[in-house]
Amino acid sequence: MNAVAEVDAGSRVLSYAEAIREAMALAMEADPTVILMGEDIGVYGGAFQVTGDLIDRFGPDRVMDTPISELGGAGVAVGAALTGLKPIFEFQFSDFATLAMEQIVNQAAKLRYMLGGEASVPVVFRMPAGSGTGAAAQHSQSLEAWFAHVPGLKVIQPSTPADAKGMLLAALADPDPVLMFEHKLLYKMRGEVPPGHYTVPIGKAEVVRTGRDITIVAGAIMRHRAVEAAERLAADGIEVEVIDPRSLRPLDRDTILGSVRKTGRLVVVHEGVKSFGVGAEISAMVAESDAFDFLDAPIVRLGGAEAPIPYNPDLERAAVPQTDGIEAAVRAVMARAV
Amino acid sequence: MNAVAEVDAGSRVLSYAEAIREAMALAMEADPTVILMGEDIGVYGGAFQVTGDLIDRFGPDRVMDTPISELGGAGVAVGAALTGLKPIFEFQFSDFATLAMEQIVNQAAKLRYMLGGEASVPVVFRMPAGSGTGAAAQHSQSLEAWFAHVPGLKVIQPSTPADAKGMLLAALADPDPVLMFEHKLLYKMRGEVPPGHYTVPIGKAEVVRTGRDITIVAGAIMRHRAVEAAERLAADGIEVEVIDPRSLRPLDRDTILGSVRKTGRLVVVHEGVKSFGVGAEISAMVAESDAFDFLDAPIVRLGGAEAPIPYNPDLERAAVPQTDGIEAAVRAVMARAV
Amino acid sequence: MSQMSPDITPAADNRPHAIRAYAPEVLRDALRKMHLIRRFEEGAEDSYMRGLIHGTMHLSIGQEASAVASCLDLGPSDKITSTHRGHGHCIAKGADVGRMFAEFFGKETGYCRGRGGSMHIADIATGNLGANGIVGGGLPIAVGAALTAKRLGRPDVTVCFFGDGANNEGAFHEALNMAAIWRLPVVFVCENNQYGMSTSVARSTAVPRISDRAAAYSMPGVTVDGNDFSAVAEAVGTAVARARAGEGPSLVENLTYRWRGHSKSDRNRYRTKDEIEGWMARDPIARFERELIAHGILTEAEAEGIAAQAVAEVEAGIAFAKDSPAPDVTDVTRYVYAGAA
Amino acid sequence: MSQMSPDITPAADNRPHAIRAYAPEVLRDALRKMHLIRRFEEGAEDSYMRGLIHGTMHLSIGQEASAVASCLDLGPSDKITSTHRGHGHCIAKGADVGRMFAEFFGKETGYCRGRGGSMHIADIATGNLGANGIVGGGLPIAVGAALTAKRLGRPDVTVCFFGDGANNEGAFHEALNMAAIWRLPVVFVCENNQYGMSTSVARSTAVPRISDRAAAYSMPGVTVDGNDFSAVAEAVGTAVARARAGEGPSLVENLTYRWRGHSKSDRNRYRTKDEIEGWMARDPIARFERELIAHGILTEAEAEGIAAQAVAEVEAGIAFAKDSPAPDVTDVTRYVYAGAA
Ligand SMILES: Cc1ncc(C[n+]2csc(CCOP(=O)(O)OP(=O)(O)O)c2C)c(N)n1
Ligand SMILES: Cc1ncc(C[n+]2csc(CCOP(=O)(O)OP(=O)(O)O)c2C)c(N)n1
Ligand SMILES: [Mg+2]
Ligand SMILES: [Mg+2]
Repeated sequence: MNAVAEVDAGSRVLSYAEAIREAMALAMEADPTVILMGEDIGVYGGAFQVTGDLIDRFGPDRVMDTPISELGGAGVAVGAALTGLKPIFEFQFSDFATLAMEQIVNQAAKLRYMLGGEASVPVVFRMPAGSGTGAAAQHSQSLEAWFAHVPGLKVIQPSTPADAKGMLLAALADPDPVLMFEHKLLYKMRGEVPPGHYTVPIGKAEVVRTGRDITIVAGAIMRHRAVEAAERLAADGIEVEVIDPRSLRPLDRDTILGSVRKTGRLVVVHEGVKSFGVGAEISAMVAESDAFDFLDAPIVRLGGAEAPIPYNPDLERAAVPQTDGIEAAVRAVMARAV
Repeated sequence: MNAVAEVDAGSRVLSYAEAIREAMALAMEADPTVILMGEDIGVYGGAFQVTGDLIDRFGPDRVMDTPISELGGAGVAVGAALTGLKPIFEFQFSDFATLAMEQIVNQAAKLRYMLGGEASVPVVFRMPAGSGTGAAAQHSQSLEAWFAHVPGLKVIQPSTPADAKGMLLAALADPDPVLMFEHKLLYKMRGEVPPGHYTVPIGKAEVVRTGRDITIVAGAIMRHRAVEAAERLAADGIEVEVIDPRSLRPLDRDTILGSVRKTGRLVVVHEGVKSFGVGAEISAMVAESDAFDFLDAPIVRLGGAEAPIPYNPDLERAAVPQTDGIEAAVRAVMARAV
Repeated sequence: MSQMSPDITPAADNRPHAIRAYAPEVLRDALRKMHLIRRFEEGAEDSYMRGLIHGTMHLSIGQEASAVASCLDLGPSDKITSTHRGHGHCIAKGADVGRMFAEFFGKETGYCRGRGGSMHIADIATGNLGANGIVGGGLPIAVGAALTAKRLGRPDVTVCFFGDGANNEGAFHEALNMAAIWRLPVVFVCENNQYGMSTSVARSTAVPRISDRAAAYSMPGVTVDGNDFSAVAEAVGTAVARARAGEGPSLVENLTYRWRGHSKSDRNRYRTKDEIEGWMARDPIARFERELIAHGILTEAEAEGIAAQAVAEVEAGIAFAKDSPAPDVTDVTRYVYAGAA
Repeated sequence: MSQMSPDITPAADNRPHAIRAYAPEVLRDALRKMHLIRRFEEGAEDSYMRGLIHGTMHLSIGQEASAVASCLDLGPSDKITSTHRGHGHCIAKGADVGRMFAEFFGKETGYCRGRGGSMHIADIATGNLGANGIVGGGLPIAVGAALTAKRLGRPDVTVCFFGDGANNEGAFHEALNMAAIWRLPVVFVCENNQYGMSTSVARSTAVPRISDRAAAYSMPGVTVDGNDFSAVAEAVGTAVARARAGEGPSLVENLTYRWRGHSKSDRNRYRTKDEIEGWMARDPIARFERELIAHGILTEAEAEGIAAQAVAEVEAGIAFAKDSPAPDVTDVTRYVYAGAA
């Protein structure tokens, strides 16, 4: 197993979807207990073409099309994980995990604890999430905050192809249930991906860009918008530190607090609904830490509007943070006298 | 309809469960479209004896025992609400709402919006929640933060018999879907309850106890522990303001911020898991408001342990905030120099 | 097999059930709706290609008989619940194609004020409680609507459309069971178009006919040729009458086929060209039209007139939608709550 | 009705199936387990009254034949999934009553280290994947365990216990369908004790026999007298053999009755005294014991010895549990994760 830094000699440019597929293929080659389950992941290749041609390589016994039975399907994956397989279960849209909360939250997350440590449930749930595709309210949610609230689960949210591959491989090596949130708009995003097997650790944030003036914490698609905003702000001499949490449970406390201690200002950005969302935890974590004393301004959150995701594309864009809004929020926070 | 203050002349002492039952009976008498649905709410009287004898008074057509089909049952309630009934659907334990998230979150919460305002879903979901009964991990969760994260839902959490009655009547008068979280340990708690019909508004916190030194925001069972801690602290001259939010979505921003502006210190207490819980939102709301400037200390949250609820009673108690812990947290925050 | 409806004429009358049982103007109107659905969806497809519609959509071209015949006995106070493939149901229940296009174009004049789009198309006024983006999501909602009718003593019936794929959702099981134990006035209409996305019924469903599952709920279950207007009208009509008479729910399975891919992003890898062409040869509209002409309900010229009218209506609808205003972006949180929030 | 198992002896042998098919020591051990379950649950009830156990518990007194006979053909690598009413299953699959009591007493020596209690009693070592606090929760998990066996080419079979009430959960439908389409080695054993909590099967379930629902998944379904050890052994044994032979899943419905209330807080308003007494007269243990004695498998004295041994084992188990250490409260977040978190 290589650390990501060492192998980028042989990196190729892959899409986020291709990077996930490569991770799955590597895992399946190395470990016969890894199976894929989900709706239309076989000959269809998955709704977002993530499994792609894996059925041709590994056959229908290991790339299993399930009936449209999310609760049962997730439960079969849990039972299989409990008894010796390592299933990767794809929800076609993470919205449909609303049908399987019982198995994810009451069973997968709790079995080990309820059984006093006598069992593990090494299942990975893949969760295509987010808006921006015109699919409206029932196909566009960002529900990661729910799962991050559940002890027993791990929740990751890679935002680059390289992280997607490395974190999925880390999830597969992990004995606990892991949910991987994949923003649908990222699937076609391309980036350098190291070849071969490597892992990106779960629970470690990435400092995407260093800066002394203000910290933005932003994952998934928002990381990219935050970097864009940071570049615009740099032109005006505002140096933004951008942190991609990558993992929500566990959350990398140290990296975030360290940055806030340095910059004294924090903006948290995510696509999920603002209230009771991921940003609330990040803000509260800072506000109860010793970094509190370093804060020079209120902690600002940008999150999804307090509304379901609308169909109309202009409304849809207005419902989640965009680069302009991030830029404006940073300027407003910077405008505060210390 | 009377305001609660005017009618307490005729108040009687009722248990929280009885107060809810009284609200349901009043609503059913006044409005033939109100029906009750749930598992074993008929002759059994409900797992916590909340519906009690209502079946004798209103018959099985209006007090409907459902099969053990939470998803379908909740969906039937949604469909009935969409077409002219006002169902009160009891989940036997709120944990089982994990089976019905689809109907609650994708349908009830979003139908009005998805239909451009052309429909309403006036359904009430009753959610017995919380630990302390030795029922272990799958029967003891406090999942209110999930629902508070969902636009389209309203989430209330009364902590006294009078509020339980008045807020349930408010929920029934509300055209939107409302989830009422009822802590199981409160069912037998007794208190003054005004007779007749009155409502306690959704979205209005209660200042349970005024104090100048520090604010505790604590709802449900934690309100009572917070008051107990406050009384102990008062003996040492620490004057605690205790606020019961009563409603989580919408949250009464003004009352909480006003108190923090006054006291400069905030402890938030809830039973649900600490991280990504209700306290995160309350803390973050304060940290991004102008009350931030009034803060003299970090905002401290006390929440459930990062674990499923264990069966062993000592472990179970250790898994959620108790009065001692609240007291200690307040002392620690007070110990901070300004 | 489909049961006899109570209004049969003497055995000597060998004409199809629908021809016998319905007035000519009802049948002509049904044909009109079938044409309108076809043209509407072609228009939507074309608008999508031209960038006027975004997101995705699920076309029901090839399934028009199922939609229209299933709604034939429903009045305006009867309800339907629809699916992600719901344009046909919406038109069958009486919606206006202009407001439908406006919805797809994301306009304020759309049925959902541009908030819902194709997957949430609804028309509460005509009793269409809405398409649903969640497979199986409408099943318990339909049972709830039927509960309302029964509780309030109304004669309304709810027709619940769902796909073959939806029959493996737990919601199907729970909904049918509750409808049966409470004898509710609901008709479950399974539009079995052979596939749930890429997954054939044979690979997803442990029973050869979905109507076989009706027995698990002690309700009548029939499978009919869903491209045969009359067969659907007879089977669903019988079930609607039964529901209206207080005799409880039924399950009707309409065997049909979608000519297009599952959605706009389907590469059609799981079906053969032969299979698709075989089904296209069994066009339900052409078949019904021939039938009406053969039985003297319609002349060739009238048929052409109906088809032309559908084209015109769709054109006018698209024009209306194009000219309609878009929602104000500052309204993004409007319509979330009916009460204060 | 139950099918014949492959190992039938000539027709002239009119003895019950179990007597014919199993060695005397197997049958005596089964009787021993039935006694042990009864005494264990009485001991648990008594401990609860005396405040040694808190929370709630669901006793299966009266259902012992179903638990023991259903596990008769299972070896240690075969799996079961159990229910909230799972003490009998746990003992039937081979658990130690001392560690079970320790669990109920919340002790570190319990099967779940005191974290699970009655509703989560499990014994991974003997293949019991656990009781479940969620009605129907174990159904898909059992299918997953069967998938593991099939995928890894192991001969293991999973027996999935569930109640009559659970049969109306969507999970039932989804699990049985998947087991059937994938021909997995799983046997669904419905313990129909006539009620889900207070709700009778007639009021909750739209079909007279739950086994009738097997047809909706093209699997064999049989209903047997669940208080008749031999009938259960034959029906489940046949199904286990079928599963092991790669022929797929089956559904067996054991008609039985719980003598006690649903849980410790049941006021028993929905059942008559007569009904309860009628079922108590059909005690599955007494009946099996009589049968064994009648067929010369057991003497009266041996029967008494088995019963006395159960009493002693339960007493020793309670003593062990009492003497065991409680978990350390600082360990409250231990065992949440296997890896670092
Ligand atoms: C709960 C849920 N699971 C999966 C999907 C994705 N999906 C949309 S339509 C569809 C196929 C549905 O098949 P069927 O019910 O037969 O309807 P058809 O598309 O054939 O009309 C799938 C899998 C969804 N929308 N909702
Ligand atoms: C999903 C879910 N719904 C409801 C309950 C509450 N509950 C526990 S046991 C039970 C009755 C179960 O009936 P059945 O399946 O027949 O099992 P039995 O208790 O009769 O053994 C109910 C309603 C639960 N634990 N889980
Ligand atoms: Mg289909
Ligand atoms: Mg039962």
